[in-house]
Amino acid sequence: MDLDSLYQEIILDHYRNPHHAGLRDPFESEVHHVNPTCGDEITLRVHLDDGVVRDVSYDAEGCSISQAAASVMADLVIDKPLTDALAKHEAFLELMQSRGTIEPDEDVLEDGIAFAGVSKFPARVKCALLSWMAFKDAASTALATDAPKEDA
Amino acid sequence: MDLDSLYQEIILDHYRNPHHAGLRDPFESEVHHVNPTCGDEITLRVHLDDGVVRDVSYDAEGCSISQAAASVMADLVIDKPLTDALAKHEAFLELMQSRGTIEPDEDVLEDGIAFAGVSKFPARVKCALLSWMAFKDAASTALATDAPKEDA
Amino acid sequence: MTHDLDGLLPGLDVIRKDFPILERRLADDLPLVYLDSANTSQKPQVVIDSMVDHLERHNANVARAMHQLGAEANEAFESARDTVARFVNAPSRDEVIFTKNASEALNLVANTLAWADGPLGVGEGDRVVITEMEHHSNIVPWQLLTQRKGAELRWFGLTDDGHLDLSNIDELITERTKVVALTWVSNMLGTINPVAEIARRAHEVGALVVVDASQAAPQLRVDVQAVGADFLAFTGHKVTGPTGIGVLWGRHELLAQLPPFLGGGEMIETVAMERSTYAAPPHRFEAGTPPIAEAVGLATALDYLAEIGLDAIHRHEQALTGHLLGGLADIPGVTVLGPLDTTERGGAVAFEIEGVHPHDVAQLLDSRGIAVRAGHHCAKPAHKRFGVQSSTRASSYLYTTPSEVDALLEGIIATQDYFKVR
Amino acid sequence: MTHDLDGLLPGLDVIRKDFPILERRLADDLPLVYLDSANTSQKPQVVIDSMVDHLERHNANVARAMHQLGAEANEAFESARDTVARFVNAPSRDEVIFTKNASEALNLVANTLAWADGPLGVGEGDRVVITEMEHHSNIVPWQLLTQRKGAELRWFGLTDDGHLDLSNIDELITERTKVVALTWVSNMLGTINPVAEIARRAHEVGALVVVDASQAAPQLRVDVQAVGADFLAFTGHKVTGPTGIGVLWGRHELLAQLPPFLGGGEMIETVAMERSTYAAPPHRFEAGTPPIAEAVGLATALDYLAEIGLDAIHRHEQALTGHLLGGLADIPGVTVLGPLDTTERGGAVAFEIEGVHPHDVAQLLDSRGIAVRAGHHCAKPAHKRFGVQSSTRASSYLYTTPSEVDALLEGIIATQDYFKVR
Ligand SMILES: Cc1ncc(COP(=O)(O)O)c(C=O)c1O
Ligand SMILES: Cc1ncc(COP(=O)(O)O)c(C=O)c1O
Repeated sequence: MDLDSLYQEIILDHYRNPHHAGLRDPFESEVHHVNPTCGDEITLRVHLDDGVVRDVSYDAEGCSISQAAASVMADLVIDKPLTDALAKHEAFLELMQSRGTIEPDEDVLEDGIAFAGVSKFPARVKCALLSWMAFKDAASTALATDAPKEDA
Repeated sequence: MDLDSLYQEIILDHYRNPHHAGLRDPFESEVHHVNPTCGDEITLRVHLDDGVVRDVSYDAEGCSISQAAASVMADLVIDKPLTDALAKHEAFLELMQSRGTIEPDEDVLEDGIAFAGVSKFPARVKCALLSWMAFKDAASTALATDAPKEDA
Repeated sequence: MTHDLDGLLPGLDVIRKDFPILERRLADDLPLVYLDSANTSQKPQVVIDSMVDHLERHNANVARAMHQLGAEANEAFESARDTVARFVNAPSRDEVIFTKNASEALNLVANTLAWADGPLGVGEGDRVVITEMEHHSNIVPWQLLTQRKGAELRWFGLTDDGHLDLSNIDELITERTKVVALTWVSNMLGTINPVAEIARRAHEVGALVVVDASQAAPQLRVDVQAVGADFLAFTGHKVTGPTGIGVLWGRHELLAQLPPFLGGGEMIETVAMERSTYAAPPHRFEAGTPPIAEAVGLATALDYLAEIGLDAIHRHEQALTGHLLGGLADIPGVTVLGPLDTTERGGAVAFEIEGVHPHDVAQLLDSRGIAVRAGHHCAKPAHKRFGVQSSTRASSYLYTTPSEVDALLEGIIATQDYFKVR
Repeated sequence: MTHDLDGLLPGLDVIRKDFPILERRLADDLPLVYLDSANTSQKPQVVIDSMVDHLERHNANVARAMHQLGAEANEAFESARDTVARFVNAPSRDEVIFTKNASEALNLVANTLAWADGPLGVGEGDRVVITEMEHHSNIVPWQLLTQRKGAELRWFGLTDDGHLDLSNIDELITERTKVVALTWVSNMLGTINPVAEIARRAHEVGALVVVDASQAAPQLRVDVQAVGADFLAFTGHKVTGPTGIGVLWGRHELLAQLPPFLGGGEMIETVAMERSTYAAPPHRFEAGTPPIAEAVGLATALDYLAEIGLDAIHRHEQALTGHLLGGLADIPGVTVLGPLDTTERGGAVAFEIEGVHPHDVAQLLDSRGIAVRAGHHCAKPAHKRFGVQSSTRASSYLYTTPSEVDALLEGIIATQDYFKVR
């Protein structure tokens, strides 16, 4: 079993020093997501402004994979237009469901490419997706608030 | 499979011409018993007087075994002291549970000995016992009514 | 008698070899003639083997286990859900709930509707409509629901030839009707009901449609979308799968609104001592360790049926049923309960023999190695409707041969002889 | 390390040969070290074979079938009930109800108490007492019951060393208390609770005692009379039996007073469209086709355990647990949750490794072929009580060897190395 492909150094680095962790103001929406199987939890806030993800802040409890994924996700989406952020989510989701068959695009996923190995461990895919699911959920709620500006 | 040991001529005779069938007055108690598995039913009345089973009348719907058993049972208990009737019930029950290992006592069970073969067909034992269970149930209710006299 | 009926499954001999029990010898070394498939079906070797392989090589608990065996067991269990979803043409795999049998599936719907707040809840003055030909498992849950909630239970009656009497449908299905629950195929009369048409009428008044497909799933192509059901239940042991497992399919939008059924492991999102939140469907409705090896066996069974083809199985059943109905019509003193036209019925045929009680019929047939069912077949009201307390029922399946039907016909004549009613 | 611990089962090598899965090779051709038996146990060949034999030779529906296969299946199913009754020392076989798992058994009690009229019914202002170490399956049913009926839910807290905190027992168990539901052995902490003593106290105020024996039945001698329970539940898949079956034992006098749980076939006395009457226990509580092949497998499993002897199994578990606890104490950075004294606990040991999340521990161990469980083990409140979100749990059983425990201990050290926390 190729453990090192799961626990890439980049993942362990993010795990030990998660980026953008902690809950911050301002935010338009806050969600709480749980992985019922294992109990991993994340509280996540999104601050949208004019269709751009201005901030993602979170308080997460979970394994190295889920913690590192939250950190990488925040890196990837903060200060990006929401459409780009959601496209990255799609790319990450596709990577996770690939069972190791996809070569990830570093231009799109940056440090996220380190998770390619996770896709070969089906039981861990949920860990890697928890924060992304929370982000998507929070963003769509925030979007409702942000909507007038976006239309403008 | 020894069908003829199940369907003894005596049984088929009782089936075709059941004794004491029909519901009659007077009676102290009436019960309705069902075999939930197959739906066989019996409504049965008991008339007790001074500790003696004066009458057992019934309306039964069911297979040859259950119908014949009701007929034989009525023959056996009518005009007998209740204690004797219940002893016959015990003897019949024991015979039914014997899986063909008991030689029945004709002095006690009379035509009931024809049911010895039934005990080798576990699925049919319930049929043979339905009317006896109803009798026991009805008799114990009737006994409550009859009690003062018995004490006297 | 002829053995080359039109519509029989090609390779019937080979199919029979799939079922080890068909080689059983009974008392007096008689071969088994199993005509009780509507009660429970026999299992092909491949179903048994898949469960054995699971237990011997992949056994672990699901959902919770992180290790390799756990991943294998989980994969096997969840892919069984995919198989079921395909089998009933469900729009989403998350609409497939594993229960312990069809009865639990129907009770699940009745109970969650009793507990639901809001528009789905069944309460005082609401009406639930069933039919007089239901199996007890599609009667008692609705009696309990309506009694507990002060709602009203009504039902479609039956015509003399064993169909639903739809003449008063406008009176039964009204604005007050919240649920219409009915069987697709009767387990006693064999009748195939016009479920899609009734579902359409029920939906016009906003009622939910619960279809009991326990007898349909073994022999008809089940397409939940085509039939227009809101919920549909069937049971593993009648589709060549194991006991201990049943299926409830429900429309996701409805499942998402329903409260939990049983509480416990797997069905939660998070638990605190004071209160809990619940997982999304289907897990919300699957409390505790599910029937894992059974799901594996069920998936194998459904794949087995799909490979042979449900349309081909249905044709086979029709051919045999036609042969049986024809033979019964030729025996004086035998009356069939239910439709006589094979295009309107499934492969269960209930009948009476004048002068011989069904138990005695079954006993006589059993002494010849022929297994049929005698009794009320968990359909007392339908028996009552036809003025009988019980009946004898012969039911074929994909492994049944015309010569087995012939054996039954001969057995019936022998029964009449034995009891001297001929 | 020593392999001749006191109390190990004699002939452990032979016992291991009974379990085909123990020969499984995992990724990298590693042997399986299965330490997740509290989650689900592995199955001996004899259990698998008994189910195969049933399916290949005796399969039929029960209760209803008059034919030879039906009689055989019924006999097998009902004699499984006798076996269970013997296993728990039930005064009567009619007190044994087959459910789909332990969760259903516990929900059955909670639901029928919710629906019961008269003195057994739980209603507004009544109190139900549970404990903070319950499995979700013995929490959520009582939350649902008390919420639905306006009753009050209270619970025993836990001491720091993982025992029930009984200091406020007089405040918790009062005249208002209708039900005390608790686990005999904790699936997370391993704690063995003084159930008989608590049952005595509960009975003083007339409360009913519901014992969750899911973790006790695999490893302790269960005697429902000695323990003084009113209801007791356990699950087939943890006692080397199959999935899809559980057991509820209940005192007959109580079962006789309770209303039905699920409605359908088998649980009725008679059915009319307007209303139905119900069968006596146990059938009243077994709606629909029961888990027949599963009952056969369960009976074989219980006979298998009884033959080895529950006392011997318990000693074996204690020996291994002592060995594991000793080993864990020697590894810096490892903390055990639950009692450290083997005489007070069962064979499930939950622990934490400082600096490594349980999922990562389980993943590392899995890469060495060692199967443990990581997560909240369906006991979130107990984890919260100890300030942790999840833990790693190793659980042994009668087939576990001391070298497997050694492999775990080495694996833990390797985990610490891998994550550089040593
Ligand atoms: C203490 C305890 N209670 C109840 C259960 C539930 O058992 P099941 O999932 O088989 O219903 C379990 C096991 O998961 C358990 O460990
Ligand atoms: C029409 C119908 N509905 C429901 C059931 C109940 O199925 P189960 O006993 O598996 O719950 C049956 C079979 O017994 C049936 O024939």
